[in-house]
This record gives sequence, C-alpha cells and structure tokens, in this order.
Amino acid sequence: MAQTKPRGTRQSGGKATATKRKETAKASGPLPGSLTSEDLVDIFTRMVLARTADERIWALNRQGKVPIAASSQGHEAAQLGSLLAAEKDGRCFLFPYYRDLALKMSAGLTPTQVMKSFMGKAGEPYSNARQFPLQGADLPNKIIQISNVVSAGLTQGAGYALGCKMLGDDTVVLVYFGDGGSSQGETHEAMNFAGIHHLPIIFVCENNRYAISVPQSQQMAIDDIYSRSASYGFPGFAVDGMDLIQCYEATREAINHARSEGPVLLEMKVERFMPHTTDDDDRRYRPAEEVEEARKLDPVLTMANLLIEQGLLDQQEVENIKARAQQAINEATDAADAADLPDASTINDMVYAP
Amino acid sequence: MAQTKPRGTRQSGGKATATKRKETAKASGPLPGSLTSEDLVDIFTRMVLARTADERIWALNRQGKVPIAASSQGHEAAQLGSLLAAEKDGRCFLFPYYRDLALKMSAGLTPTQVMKSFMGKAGEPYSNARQFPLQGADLPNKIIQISNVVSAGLTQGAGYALGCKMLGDDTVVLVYFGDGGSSQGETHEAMNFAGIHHLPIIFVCENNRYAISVPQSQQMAIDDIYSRSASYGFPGFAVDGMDLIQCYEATREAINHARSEGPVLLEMKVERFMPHTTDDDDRRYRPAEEVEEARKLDPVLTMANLLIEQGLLDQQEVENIKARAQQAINEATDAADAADLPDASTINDMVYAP
Amino acid sequence: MPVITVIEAVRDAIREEMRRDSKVFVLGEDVGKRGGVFLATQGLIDEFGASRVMDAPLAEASIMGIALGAAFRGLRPIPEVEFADFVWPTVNQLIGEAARTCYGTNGAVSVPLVVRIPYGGGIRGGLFHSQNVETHFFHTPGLKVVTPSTPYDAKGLLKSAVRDDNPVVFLEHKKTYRLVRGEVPEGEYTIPLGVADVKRLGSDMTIVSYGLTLHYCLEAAEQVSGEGINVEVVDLRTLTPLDTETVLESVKKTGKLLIVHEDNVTGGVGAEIAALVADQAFEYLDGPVSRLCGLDVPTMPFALNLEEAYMPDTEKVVQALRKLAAY
Amino acid sequence: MPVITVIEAVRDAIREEMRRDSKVFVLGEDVGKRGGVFLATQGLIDEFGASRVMDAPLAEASIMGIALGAAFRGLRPIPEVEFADFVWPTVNQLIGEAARTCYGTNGAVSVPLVVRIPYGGGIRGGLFHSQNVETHFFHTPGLKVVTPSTPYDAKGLLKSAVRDDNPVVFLEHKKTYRLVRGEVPEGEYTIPLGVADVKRLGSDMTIVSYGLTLHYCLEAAEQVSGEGINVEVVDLRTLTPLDTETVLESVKKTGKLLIVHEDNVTGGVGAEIAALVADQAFEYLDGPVSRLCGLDVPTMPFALNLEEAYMPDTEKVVQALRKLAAY
Ligand SMILES: Cc1ncc(C[n+]2csc(CCOP(=O)(O)OP(=O)(O)O)c2C)c(N)n1
Ligand SMILES: Cc1ncc(C[n+]2csc(CCOP(=O)(O)OP(=O)(O)O)c2C)c(N)n1
Ligand SMILES: [Mg+2]
Ligand SMILES: [Mg+2]
Repeated sequence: MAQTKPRGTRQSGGKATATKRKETAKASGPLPGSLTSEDLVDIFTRMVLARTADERIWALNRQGKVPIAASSQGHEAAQLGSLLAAEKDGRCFLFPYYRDLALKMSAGLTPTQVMKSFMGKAGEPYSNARQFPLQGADLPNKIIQISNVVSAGLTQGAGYALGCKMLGDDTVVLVYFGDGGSSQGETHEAMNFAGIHHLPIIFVCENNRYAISVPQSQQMAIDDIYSRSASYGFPGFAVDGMDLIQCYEATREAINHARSEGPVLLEMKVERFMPHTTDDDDRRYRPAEEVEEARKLDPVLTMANLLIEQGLLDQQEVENIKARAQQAINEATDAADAADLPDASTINDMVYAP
Repeated sequence: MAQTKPRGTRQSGGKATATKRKETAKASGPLPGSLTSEDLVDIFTRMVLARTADERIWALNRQGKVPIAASSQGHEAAQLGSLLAAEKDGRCFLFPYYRDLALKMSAGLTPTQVMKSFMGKAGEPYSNARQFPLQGADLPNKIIQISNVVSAGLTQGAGYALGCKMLGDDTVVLVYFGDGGSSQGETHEAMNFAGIHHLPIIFVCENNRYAISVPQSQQMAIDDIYSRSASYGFPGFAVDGMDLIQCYEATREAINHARSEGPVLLEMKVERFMPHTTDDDDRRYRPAEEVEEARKLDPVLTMANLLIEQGLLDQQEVENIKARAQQAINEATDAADAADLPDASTINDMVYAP
Repeated sequence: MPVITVIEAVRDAIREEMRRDSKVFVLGEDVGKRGGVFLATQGLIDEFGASRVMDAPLAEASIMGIALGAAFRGLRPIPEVEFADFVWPTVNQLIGEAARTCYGTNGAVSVPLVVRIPYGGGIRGGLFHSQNVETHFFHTPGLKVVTPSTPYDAKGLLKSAVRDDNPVVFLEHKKTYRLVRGEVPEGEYTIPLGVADVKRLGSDMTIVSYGLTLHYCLEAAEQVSGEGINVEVVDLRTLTPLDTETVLESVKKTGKLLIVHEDNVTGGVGAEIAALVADQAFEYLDGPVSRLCGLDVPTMPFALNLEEAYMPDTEKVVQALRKLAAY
Repeated sequence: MPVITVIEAVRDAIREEMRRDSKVFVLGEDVGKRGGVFLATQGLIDEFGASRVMDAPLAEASIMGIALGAAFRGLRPIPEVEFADFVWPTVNQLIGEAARTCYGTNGAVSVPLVVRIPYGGGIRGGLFHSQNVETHFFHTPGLKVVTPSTPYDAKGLLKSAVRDDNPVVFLEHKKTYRLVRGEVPEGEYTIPLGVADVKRLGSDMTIVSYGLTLHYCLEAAEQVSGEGINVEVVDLRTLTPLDTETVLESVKKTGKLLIVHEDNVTGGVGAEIAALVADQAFEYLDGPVSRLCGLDVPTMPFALNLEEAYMPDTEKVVQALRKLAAY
C-alpha cells in the first residue's frame, strides 16, 4: 500500500468492493498467507461467542436485567478482521466506539466479565460499572474508550499516536467510529492534525449507513467516506466490511503504512442487523426488507461457509462451536446475575487521581 | 460553471492561477462584458479609499488612538472583487470575517463611520462601539458578523442560507474565512450541511497562507483548500486573489451556481502585507523578503495599471483619486476623534431583546 | 382536564406553535421519522414535512450554528440536543455567539430560538447520559433558562419560550418525561418566563427546587407535615429570568431555607439562591442556608446502587428538613 | 529577590518544568516561533525544539483532545487556549471527557495536563477577548482550577499544576501579565494547589477575591484603613480545590464578608463562597454577605467608558467596604 497514491487506486478499489458487496455470503478467497487455519478457526470461534453474547444481552434487556445495549451484529467481520490484524501485529493500541462489542470482548475479556458489564455488576472490567457496559478502559488489552460521545475518541487517538511518536515507540493506533461520527467537527480536526504530523494512526469507519435513524443521504452529500482522506493528504480506501478476510488484509496493510508513512482512513461498509440500541425501534425508519437482505450477508454464516469450503471445519464442528458458546454464555449469565453490585461507598472515589 | 465537474477543470484552474500568480502586477484582461468602465473606476476608487483608511488606522494605533486593528492590505482585490459581484447581483447577504475591512467599508459605510469604529466612538455602525471595530451587524448593507471567533460565522451563514431557502427568496449567502479557519470543526460541519441541502451559499476562503504565525504547512497537509469541496459533494476552485477581475468573475459564476444548484467553495490566494494585527510583530516568524515579494502584487498598483492600460484613467487621475481619499480620511479622522464615547448608562441595555 | 405526561405536553406545545407560526421549525438528530429518541417530535414530520422537521447530521455545533443563522433570517428554530451530555459542542454558538448577539449588535439582531435539551439522571444513563447542565447556561447573561417540572408548566413555558425573541435553553428532565403526569387544559394557554410557582404553601421553612427533585420535595413536605413541620415549596420553573421576589418573600416568611437540586452542589444554581438570601434576606434568617444537591462527582454512575447514592430523593429531603427544623 | 512580571513568571515555570521532565510539552496556536500571542512561550522553541513546542492548527477542540490522548500515553501536555473566549470548542474534551476520565475508568487512566488560558478584561478586548470563564470549570468535579494574582503565585502554582496528575485549568488574567510585578525567589519552589493566601490581615471584615480584582481589593483595604476600617483580604489562588477552611476562619473572625470578582455576579464563584458562609459560618455573620462582581451583561464592551462601567475597581470596592462597615 505504501506505493499507492493517496487516492487513485484506492478509490476504484472502494467502488469495486462497494459493488462486490451485494452478491452472496461468500468470503473472498484465496486466503492470505499470513493467516493460518488455526487463526481462522480461532477467530470464527470468537465471532460465534461474541454473537451469542450479543443475542443473550438483547434477551436479558427484554427481561429487565440489562438497562441498555448496542449490538455489534453485522459488524463482526469488520471488528474482528481488524482486531486480528492488530493482534498479529502486536504493537497496536485501540480506541473503539460503543458498537464494538465483538471487538472488545474478543480482545481478551471473559464471558463473565462481559455479562457483568451489561448488568452493571462489581468486577465490570472497563469502569467497575460506573459507566455504560464496556466503556472506560481495558488497559491489559490496550484499549481506551472514555465515553460514548460520538467522535470524542478521534482526537484522543491522534494524541495517543502523537505521544507514541514522541516517545519513539512504534505503536500504531486504531480509532473506530461510524458514518454518523464522520459528520462531527472533531473528526475533521483529528484527521487534519494526523495528516500534518504523519501520525501512526488508522481511522476505521464502520459505515452501516445509519446514524440511529438518519440515513447516509441525510448525513453527507457523498457515497464514500474514505474519499475524504484526500482532504488530509493521506490514503483512504473502502472494503467490504462483511468480509473478515478483506477487513483483515486491509487493516494489515494499513498498519504497515501507518507505521512507516502515516495515517490511513479505512472505511468498512457494514450492515447493522439490529435496531440502534435496545431502546430503539428501527421499524419507524427502516424497511424490514433492507434488514432481511443484509442478514443474507451475515458474517457468521460467511465465515462458517468459508471454513467448510476450505475444509478446515465440517458442519458438525461448526455446531459444536456454537453449542460451546451457548454453554459459556449460560454460565457467564448465571455468574453475572449472582454477582454483587459495586460497593456503594466508593461513590466519591477517583474523582481525582491520588 | 454549472456544467463543470466538482473537481476536474476547477482544480487545474486552481493550479493555473496558483502558478500565474508569481509574475507581475498585471491583471488578467480582457475585461468581462458584465463590467462597465464606470464599475472599474468606481471599485478602484473605493479600493484606494479603503487602503488609505487602513494605513491611517495603523498609524492611529501607534499614536494610541486605536486599540486594535486587523489590516486588509493585500486582500483588497479578493474582498472587492467578490463584493462587486455581490452588488451587481443585488440579492446577496454577507458574513465577512475580521480581516474584511475593505469589504465592510466599501459595502456602504462613510469614512467617518469607519474611523469612529476603530476609535470606539458613539455612532459606530456595527455595535455602537460595544465590539471590536466593524463587528456586529450592518443590516442596511446586508452584513452580519457577530464575532471574531474564527469560523463561528460559517454555520451561521449556512443557517441563514437555509432560512432564505425555506422562505423561498433567492438570496445567495457569501461567508468569508481564512486558511486558518479551514481547520475548525465547524467549517467541516457547515460545508457538510450545505452540501446535503444544496444551500445557496459560497464559502469564500481568503488564503494568505498564515494563521497569525502558523504557516499553511503546519495547518494542513494539502496545498489547495478548495479541493476539500469534494468531501461535501459540491464544486470548489481557486483564483488569484490578487487579481480583482478574476475574483469578480469567479464570484459571479459562483453566485449563479449557488442560486441554481448549491454551494461553492471559492479559494482566493492572497497575500497578507501587514502583521496579523496591530498587536503582532511578524518579524518573529516571517521573512521580510516574502512580504517584499508579495507587495509587488499590490492590488492597488495592479488595478491602477489596468485602468491606465485600458485607457480608463491617466496617471494624473489616479493621483487625484488618491488625494481625494487622503482628504476624506483626514476629515473622517478629525470627526471621529472629536466624537463622543457611547452613553455609559446604556451598559445594561440590550442583553435581551425587548 | 385531560391528564398527560411531560413528553406529551412538550409534543403538544411544539405542534401547536408550529401550527400557529409557519416560521417555527425543528432541527435535530433523529427528530424526523424516528420522532426523536424520546418521541418529543413523534408524528410532526407527517404533519409538517421534512423541511420543518429536519433530521440533522451528527454534528451538534452545526445544529446550533445553523439554528442561529436561520433565526437571523427571521425563522424561529427549535433545535434539539439529543442528550444534555452532548451539548458541549454547541456552547461556542450558544454561550459564545447566541448569548452575545443582541447585546453585541446593540439590538439590531436577535435570536428567537429555543434549544430543547433532555437532561438529568435517575434513568441508568451513567456518566454520559445523565448530566445536569443548567448551571452553565444560568451563568450566561443573554440566555434564558427554563426547567419545568410538570406537564402543565412544560407546555405553557415551552409555548412562551417559542414566542420569546431571545435564545432560550429549555431543559426537560428525562426522568419526568413519562413518570410525571398531570392535568393540562384543552385550550390555548401560556406561562410567562420568570415567574416561580409556590407549589405548596407553608410557614416553617422554605424549599427551593426545580425539575425532577421538585417532586421529591413535595413528597418529603407531605411526610414531615405529619410531624408538625409545615414546609413551603417553591418551584423556580425558570432559572433565568430568576424570580428572586418569590424566593425572598417565602424565606422572609419562613426564616429557613433548604435548596434542593440534582446538579452538583458546588457552584450550582443553589449557590446563587443561597447567596441571594444571605444578602437580601439576611435579617430574616433563623438558621443556616442548607443545600441538598448532587454530590461533587462528575455525575451519577451506571450501577443501580451508585446511581441511587448520587441522587437526591424523598428520604434524603426528609432528613434534611428534620435537621433544619431541629436547628 | 528579582522582581518580575506575571508573564515572565509563567514563562519561567514552563521552562523549568520542561527542563525537569522531558514528558512535558507545549501545544497551541502560535506557541512556536511567535512565542505565543502574549509571549508566554517566547524562546522555548529554541531550547526545546518544535516537537515539544508545537504550533497547532486553528482548532481548539483538537488541541484539547490531542492533549488528552498524549496524556493517556504518559506525556504531560501544557495545551494553550489563545484567549479564554475561544475555550468553548474545547469543553467537550475538557468538561465532558477529561474531568470524567479518572472517575470513569475507576482510576485506571488519569489526565496529567495543564491547560493554560489567558482570560479577563480591562484590556479593551471587547465581547470576545475579555471573557471570564472560571465558573464553568469551577462547577466541574474532576477538574482543578487555578487563578493566580501575582508572579510569585503564578510560578509556584503553575509548577505544582504541571506535576499534578489531574487536568488543571490554569487561568492567567491578561491584565496582570505586564501590569503586576513582584518578587520571585531565584531557586526552585512550588505552591500547593488548594491553599488560599491571606494577603492582608484584618479584623473588621473579610474580602474574598482572586485574580486581577485581588489587587483592587488590596488597594481599597489600604484606603479604608485610614478610616479605621480594618480589612482582611483572602486570595483564593485556587478555586478547585477550594480552601474553605481559610475562608470560614476569616469570616468567623471578622463577621462580615465582601466577595469581589470580575466574572458576572449571577451564578459566579462568589455565589458558592456566599453559600458556604451562609451555611457553615451562619452564627458568626454580623451582616449580609455582599458581592461586588461583574455586571450581568455578556462581558465588558469595547468602548473605554463602557469597559470601565463593567469592571470592578478600587473605588467601587471602597464604596462596598464603607457600606458594609456602616451596617
Ligand atoms: C456527540 C453525540 N451526539 C449524539 C449522540 C447520540 N447518539 C448515539 S449513537 C448515535 C448515532 C451514531 O451513528 P454512527 O456514528 O453511524 O454509529 P453507529 O451507531 O451507526 O454504529 C447518536 C446520534 C452521541 N452519543 N454523541
Ligand atoms: C476560535 C478562535 N481561535 C483563535 C483565535 C485567535 N486568532 C484570531 S485570528 C487567528 C488566525 C486566523 O488565521 P486565518 O483564518 O488564516 O485568517 P487571517 O487572519 O490569516 O486572515 C487566530 C488564531 C480566534 N479569533 N478564534
Ligand atoms: Mg452508522
Ligand atoms: Mg490566513
């Protein structure tokens, strides 16, 4: 990627993927050499676990046990493809956003930690239940997400990348945001600053074409968010965010570029399968058929097909993986349900650092 | 312009002018049919008057009579070329910025009003001396500039354009800002919104390559600000901001486009002849030769040469125009100096509209 | 009289004002087909169309700046900030520009807009969906600030706000939206900005409050009345203009004052009420001016018990009243 | 001891801290070759280079957000907001994010940054170059707020602020920059945050102030001392943490309190001081708690006489003291 022009090829690349999208639940082979079959089975297993947790959390909300949740269903290929590339690189730091459940969970949390998080119980890993689920910081897994204020993490990610550069380490920062986040002034400012100083940062846009109910056409007068990288003097491109392999490859290239040359804007065209959050009712603004169509591209399905095609798993093994996930989430749910609330006497602690 | 692609020709247009720039103090002939010789002599006369006032204000600052001033010296061709196009159109509303002295003065103020403004005297036309000189509103001349907060006027201008569209009038709004202003998040948000709703608005960027002391290279990773219009789905182009005729023509085209189709980003490449404000000392950060070079492109000189070439004025008439300007500014300065301060008992008035 | 909720009162007020004046329009995130995340604008797009019920891109600074510009042109925008927690990007336009427009143009330009802001906690919103932001606007001359507590007040005050030629920050407590029901007359009515409402008459001490906590204060006053403590409860309703007369009159009558609000105690609105009384009702005070307000932590955490630990509630008000009575 | 100005004290403090700790760096508009519009960073780029004295694009929100991110990584940024009037775009990061980072990560992440903000008027700044903004940060738990009035305090407090692991809003009054001179020791020293300074001992009444107006208070105290009015003057120095003890002790001793600040009176810092005293020193008060503060207009206008009409000054303080003494 280092050789390609900021715009040129990548824009056509973007268009290409944009059209390739609508076909089937097939993933793009051949597999990249940098991925072993173990990698693929493992990431699929994590994807299934995240999906199972996601579905359970939604159900628990309806039972009144989870106050609020944002689902990553439909975004898993994008989140886990980029996570896999970051893991393999081993020198990345992540600033995800509130929809990145699959990413945050798969980055190293136990199912019980995740369920505690959504139930607001003691031991919640990001903030000990002071914040919305999985919001705050998970430093062991090199993740910070202070808030769910849209795009607030972008300038912070740029600052973190600046800090890494100043200290001379070779970290690459990945910041995640949605199509809605692209409208925020801070998004412009973060990219502009990153471009000026050639920061080691990747702006990952999970574009599902909706900001809650507002469709992309009411958010911007363009089709491709990645093309805005031209305004900041660095490359941008789009990939099929429903295709984990594409997302992995693109992120891997982007990491190399970011470390050697500077920022990349990476748009992943994804689909939101669920309403915006458990508080939302998407029937008010979104045609049911659109969601049905989208579900045909379910990344879990796509990955399963790929693994079976490639002879890495058979149907039975796929079922076993799903069964084990159900089992794990059942146990985690019970454990979280039984867990204590945080100690109320800590309410005044940590307003200031000691 | 309506037929041209958002980028294509205009970008090359931008480059062309960017290169044409460095040559001489010659303006681009032939003259556009839409301009009469009276127009040209008149606008030149107003330019000379504004320049004379500008120089006097600076001198008065050194005498302690003017607390603060931002000079438009070097920006006059851009400001008056666009003003002339707006005047001839007759249906434009302007949101200038703090450097637009030549524009605000030439839009219809008397020299005395201007001098009162800089001395903070009663009768100041924009705010009755509650604000910095010529800041607030000059509704008789269809101008609003609430503040000198960089880029605060851009979303306001877009909102004003939206309002005009809602009320079904055919006003075109011109908002002015500098290269520094292009970095602000609100600039991105204003252009994005204008693009979505095809608002009748022109974003006029007076690019003098400095935000106080910060050179363009430390403000952005690109050369041409106009190219950012591509991020918002509308056309953008650059003109030689030292050439009044070019600025007039480009603005005229932009007005037609804005009224019929929507926003335009118009970058005028200008030169700042003076320090940022009377409080600044540009020797700290700017090579003296750069300013000398720039002054060879003085729009007052350029316009005079053009008018003489075209046989519209002779050298003597040019001198007479300058002499009359001196006379007018002398009288205005005396009048403003003798004028009262505003009535201090009004301090609590107009916090709220009645 | 029909009994409705606060959110219905807000919706009715917006609809009536949009019908009355074609210059009134709504701009915000998800206000269109979605009807707003709290359904404050539900159905309006069907009646008034997408040009008067306009979905905005996710960019609060521009929502406010565009509303300002439209107001300059003579429209009467009702921008919505989806949650108070997201108001910060707007303050450059709201505190910096809107509040200074009339003053800074010596009256030539005014800003007839109402920014609606759902605020406050007790709804498991955690640190970024619970914030109280009233103090920042209360401390900004040039803005008017409204904080209704009941459906009747919400409707009457919102209609007045829309007709006011100044920028009005209209703060709707999220927990009152569906929790608080009340009678609202069928016909047209308005409530003037700047007039507090004595929601309970009493003689022994005065409570000054507004918004959600006002209801806890009324419950607490009821409880202690059994103990022979006779409490007057003043609902400020609008913070700016502040009805200092009603507050001072009540305190001069009772001699004791308890101020209750959900916002952080330090530097909150309650501090100004206390300062006002300590200056202008000093001779009448029979006891220390007390405040029962939100803790000085950023805002209430997400966990149920932590949220409860932060929030003033009826029981806490009762304790404070007993303490003040015992003084 | 050498006598220097406030701006020199600020510059010395930054330079010394940058020499002491390579993680300290400056980020802001024109801080590089220009040395800052007030020359607070003059010469620093020559000593520390452009990577530690970094010119930022004209985008305050990003200046603050980038400072936060760098702080997360372990650096100790000193972002500068060129004028307080331009702080609004930063508050999403400063009030929304920075103030909640330590609390919202349960202590896992802290934000060791100092945002320097030249503020205040009396310098013909008009409506957009004169603003007082302290109250907004004073009302934000999670932030510390410093408002020095002298070169000695400015240097000692700024050095402490840089070493503090929390986000500190460091407010430098523009008019004090060159107007106020004072002795500053050669060697290393710091002044702890949260400790007020009794700048004048007295017995008849207490003045609480900070920043520029502190100097008017001292002059006024001197003037009325001739009339046998013996005034104690407390300089808060830091607004958060607030040194309530020193304030309460002084008022308990004198029995009378005048609060003076330049910021708008309604809902200002003075309101909290008054509320504190009306609650915790109630029994000791011999007179109404008075405030002499900025008028409730957006801020001081540009015209010389209008600016003077807004600003508290020595003469106005003298009048207020005489009034309070006569009570
Ligand atoms: C600054 C801000 N404004 C509004 C909101 C409320 N809100 C939460 S998510 C959201 C839509 C975000 O859409 P997008 O960025 O596309 O992400 P997606 O949810 O589609 O993944 C909105 C408006 C917010 N959290 N922050
Ligand atoms: C939001 C904001 N930040 C900082 C300033 C201080 N300031 C005034 S003008 C200026 C530079 C503006 O440069 P540019 O936009 O290029 O306009 P120019 O002065 O060059 O015409 C700065 C930083 C301001 N007025 N507003
Ligand atoms: Mg989206
Ligand atoms: Mg410039």
